[in-house]
Amino acid sequence: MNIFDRLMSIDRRWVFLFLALVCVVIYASDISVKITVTDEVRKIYNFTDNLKPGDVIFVAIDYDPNSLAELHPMTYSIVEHAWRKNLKIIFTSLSQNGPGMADLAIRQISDSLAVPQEYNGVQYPARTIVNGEDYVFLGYKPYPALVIVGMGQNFRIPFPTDYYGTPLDEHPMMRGIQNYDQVKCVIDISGTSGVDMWIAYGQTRYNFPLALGLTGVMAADYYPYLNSGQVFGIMGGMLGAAQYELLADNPGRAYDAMRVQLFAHMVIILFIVMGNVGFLMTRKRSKL
Amino acid sequence: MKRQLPLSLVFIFGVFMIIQYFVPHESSEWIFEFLLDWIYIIGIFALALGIWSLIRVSWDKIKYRKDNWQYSLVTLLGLFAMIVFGFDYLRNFQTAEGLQNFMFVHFFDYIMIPIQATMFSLLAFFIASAAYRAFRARSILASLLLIAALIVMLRFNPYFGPISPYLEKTASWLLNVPNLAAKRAIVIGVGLGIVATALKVILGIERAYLGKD
Amino acid sequence: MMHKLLIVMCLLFIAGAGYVSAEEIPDSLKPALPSDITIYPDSGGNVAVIYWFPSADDGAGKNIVTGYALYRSPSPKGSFEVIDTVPPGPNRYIDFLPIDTTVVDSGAPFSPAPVTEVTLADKDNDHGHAVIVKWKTSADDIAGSPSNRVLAYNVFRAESQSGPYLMRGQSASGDTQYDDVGSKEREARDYMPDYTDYYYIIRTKTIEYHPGHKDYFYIVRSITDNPDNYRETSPLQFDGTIYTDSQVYGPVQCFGQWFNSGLIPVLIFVICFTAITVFMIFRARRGAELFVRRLAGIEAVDEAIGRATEMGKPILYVLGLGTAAEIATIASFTILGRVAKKVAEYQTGLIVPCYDPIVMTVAQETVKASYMDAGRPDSYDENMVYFVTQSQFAYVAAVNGVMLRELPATNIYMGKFFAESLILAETGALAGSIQIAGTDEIAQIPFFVVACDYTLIGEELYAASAYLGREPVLLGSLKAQDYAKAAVMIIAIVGFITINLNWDWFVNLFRVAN
Amino acid sequence: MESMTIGTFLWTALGAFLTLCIFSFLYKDNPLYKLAEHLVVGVSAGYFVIILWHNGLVPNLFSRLSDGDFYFLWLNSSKPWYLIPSILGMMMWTRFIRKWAWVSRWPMALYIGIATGLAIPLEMKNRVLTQLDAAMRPVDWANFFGNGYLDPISGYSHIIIFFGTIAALFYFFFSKEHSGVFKGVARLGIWILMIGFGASFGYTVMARISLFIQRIQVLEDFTNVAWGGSGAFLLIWFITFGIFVLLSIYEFIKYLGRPRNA
Repeated sequence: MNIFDRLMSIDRRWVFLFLALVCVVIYASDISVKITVTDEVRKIYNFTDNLKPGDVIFVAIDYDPNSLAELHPMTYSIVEHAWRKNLKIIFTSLSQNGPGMADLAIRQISDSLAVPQEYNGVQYPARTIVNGEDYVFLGYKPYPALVIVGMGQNFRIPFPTDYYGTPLDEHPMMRGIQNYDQVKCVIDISGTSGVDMWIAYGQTRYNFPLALGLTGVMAADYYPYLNSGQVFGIMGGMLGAAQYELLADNPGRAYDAMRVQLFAHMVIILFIVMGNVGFLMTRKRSKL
Repeated sequence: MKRQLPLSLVFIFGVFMIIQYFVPHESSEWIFEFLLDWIYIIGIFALALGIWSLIRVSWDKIKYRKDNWQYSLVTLLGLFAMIVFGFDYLRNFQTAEGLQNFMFVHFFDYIMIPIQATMFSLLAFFIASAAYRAFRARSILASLLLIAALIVMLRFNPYFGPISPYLEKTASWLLNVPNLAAKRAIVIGVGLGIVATALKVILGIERAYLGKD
Repeated sequence: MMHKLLIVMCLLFIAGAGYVSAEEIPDSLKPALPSDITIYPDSGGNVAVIYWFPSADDGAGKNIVTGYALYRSPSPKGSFEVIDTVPPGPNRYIDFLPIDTTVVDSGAPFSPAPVTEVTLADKDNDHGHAVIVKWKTSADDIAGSPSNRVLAYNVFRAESQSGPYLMRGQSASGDTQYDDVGSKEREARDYMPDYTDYYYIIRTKTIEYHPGHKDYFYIVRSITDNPDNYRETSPLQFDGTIYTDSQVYGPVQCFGQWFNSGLIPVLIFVICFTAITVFMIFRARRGAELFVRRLAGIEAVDEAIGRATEMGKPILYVLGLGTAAEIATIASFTILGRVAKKVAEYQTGLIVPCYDPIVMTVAQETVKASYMDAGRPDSYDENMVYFVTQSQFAYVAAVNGVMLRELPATNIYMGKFFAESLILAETGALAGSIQIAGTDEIAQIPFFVVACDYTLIGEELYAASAYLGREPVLLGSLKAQDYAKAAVMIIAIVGFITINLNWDWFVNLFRVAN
Repeated sequence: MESMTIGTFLWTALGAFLTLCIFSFLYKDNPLYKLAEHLVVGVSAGYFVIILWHNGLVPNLFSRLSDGDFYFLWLNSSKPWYLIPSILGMMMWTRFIRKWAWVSRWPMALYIGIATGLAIPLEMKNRVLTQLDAAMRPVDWANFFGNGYLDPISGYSHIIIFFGTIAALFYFFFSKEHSGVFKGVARLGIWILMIGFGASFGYTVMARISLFIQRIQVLEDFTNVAWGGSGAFLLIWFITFGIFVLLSIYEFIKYLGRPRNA
């Protein structure tokens, strides 16, 4: 039973034990791990990073609680990054049971801004986020296609008042903001086919820069829009969120989960390679 | 009577359902919904047979002290406990109060969900052992399977994935071209297989399900 | 001894936990809100029309709603003053807006060109209750440019020329069609009876206001006889923007069609397929020699079953998670019949844990028939085929237990399988049994191919029963299935060639509407 | 961690205990796994009886017949035709009596007849015609070479998809021996199938691992609550995990003491 035969026929229970140990140990420890970043995520980060303080971006939190696990890390990392750069954000939530969740997420992110933080070597002071100056939450209206087209002419048409009922003109931030032309980019984070509405009724008609945050399963279908230029960046699933968190030097839940995934994945690939090395060597030996 | 009538029943209802598919009119839709209700209600009544079989098999194990009989006791206790809680301690059968019964809800949340979620999570281990055991370059076919799986796995690996754009492009090509061709061929093949088998049943050629007397 | 200790401890655990804490849920008495409230301007914007459907507690349920109170205010946060209270039941209230007539009309205000060439038609190939409205967009609609002043089109429908026009829906600027679909249920809200006249008006909406007009906000409150027991809606916006109505179009009637012409290709395929099958079965009955090539996959399955029965250890047959209505499960019954016949001949054990009660009943019939064919009706034991449970992973847990305790010689998985396919296959491999699998669930085939010794891919599952049976009639239907596949391949090739020479008449023959 | 009542904590401990029972199956079949397995089989079977009664039978059958009364066997109810499925359902129960068991074939024949009749046109349209229509699409000659390396939406990929489908279909063809040129086509067909299966297997690996991570998180929350809680919490936590520690020590000793033939 030389080394290769042993390699080839490890008892599967060792495989289970090793995989379980790796996952638990990595989960418990907080070793930082290098996740290489793809350029479709880097483009989104660079775009928001190069904006000047006071610029306005549009974040559409168009998903509902059941795809929250994969998409919340994206929302949290983008919005925190934007607010740290003193950008102003207009939020909407065009999915039926999304507004409550979106409202809660906005408040949680603004609380996390109250603590001074240091990202990528730059010290950011604590900030209190004020509704009306730093963000406006427009809330939900049915007929997403109509809402997107309406906002193309004027945000006040589909949303005369924001989610909390105050008319838009009472918000200092909204002075001079008519429609997408005054907004630097739109970032649509969605788990449903609502994305197609943003592409068909929004980007193709008013061609503002559009970036997408999608669940892992959907991401593959929207890569063609990346090559055709309709979309300038895509974050796909937990991997995309972890890459953005890494770029923003703000490791959160996605990055945590990615660490364990990475090592567990390595273990599986390692076992495949070992099995094959053992197999090829024994086959070569038996052929001699 | 015992075989002729069931066969003719299958034929009549089978042909009717085929014709009904092409008639969008409201009345055919109403009959279609009504027949689906039949299937649903027959299915519920049949559950009694299933529960009876579960009880009988467990009871046989307990009575004849077959090995692991004590666990059949746990099965029966679990079954009757849920039924008692589900009818709100057998107090009312009409309204669905039982579904909010404290013990019923807690049994569901703290017994069924953890066990089912953990059984599902065993897949993480079994994928690893299956990959280790079966991904051997035994033959050309096996090595094709191995290479394709490795490329796609590396693509979604957080570290190796984005190393070179070629890996990402190859993986998405594999997923969108050969995978699509294979899927399309199998779907067409399965479609024809389903129609052929269904036709055999309706024409009475396939009688295995009726058994013999 | 260990078992008893565990069971007692576990039961104490549950009883203790249950006894300790329990709490009640309070019940809310407030009346339900009216539903589907729609507000839109009329007669040039001087009037607001509000209509709604009665609240769930109006005339039914708790039946405590005694009416609806309407409040209006120029701004959502402003003070709302009562306009009127309205008796219960469906309502269409006209509210005369306080138009500020002091503002002088500074020149003719901009009013958009109305929509033209409106065509109305019953939706074809449906069960009725639907009308397709098409129109040519208004001259002022420059879809896609931010300076476009036309925002949307509202579709209004009435049952008489002058009758009350209710808003049916809206579509964005640039769109030219709206499908007005109603419900076929008589007691439903938007019940749209067939064979009745309908008249339509298409309204072009803009974003500017007549001088003196502006938006208002309404609150509708369900009130009861006790003044502080009510529930009110959040402020609903009424947009008083300028609009122009098209002329009245109609009448149009909708009705259901008796034949869905869009499905003709399906009908042709089904008829041809049946014809081929019947023809091949007659040829087979008359003894024609039907050639079917050796199918390595299926024959390997047959040998494996044979070898397993000789080893004396029981065979585990899993019919999958499909119900008896799934064709994959029906095909699996036939294979079960063949396996049971062999098992009866060799007197080895057979274990068939079932997921669905009807599948269990049919499987019992099939196994009993096979035992009779093998001439051993007495050795058929009712408990061989038994019901486990109808929840996916509890079933898998039980089957895994059987695999490791009975250590069957062969595990056969035939039928519909989902995520649990790999758990079963890997546990079987753990138990060291030969594994044979066959499913038409495309997502699970890779797992079976990787983890099992023999796998029937997709349609091989359906061919297996006919191929192993070798009866002429079954072979006939197998040949028919094969010829149909040949026909599909030829059509695909011809279609591919013609479409690339852009003659799309051939491909359109096979295009199915909905 | 918000403070948790002892009762809820007991229930969480039960959930964690059963989770570990199922994980113990990975080592080998043991009494704890048998306990969890039989418990969940019984509980889930009972659960389905209740669900099908409250959400299935009551709304679909009893409420429809409720306006008739028992003495007229509900014939005077507003929808008497709902008696037919219930009679058919009861005919299924004849299986309890061996002599009358053949009566149950009628409802079964009805059940299978309706299902198969429904399947023929539906599957012909959904599977065969839809895929046939998707296969017959014009090649995008303009973008034939796509953007350089392996572009899935390029012209040549579309051709590969089409001929791959035909080859894979031919692999399943029964009436023609795989000889001569057909051998090549069939071989190409099985290659395409194998690459497709490999790709879709690789695609699901990542998703499965996160399932296991969720279970670790549940156990971690359980531990945090235990350590944060009072003595009783800690005791229950030790019992839950203690059983498995003892079991694994016991197994490890048995493993060391095993005969040296392995």
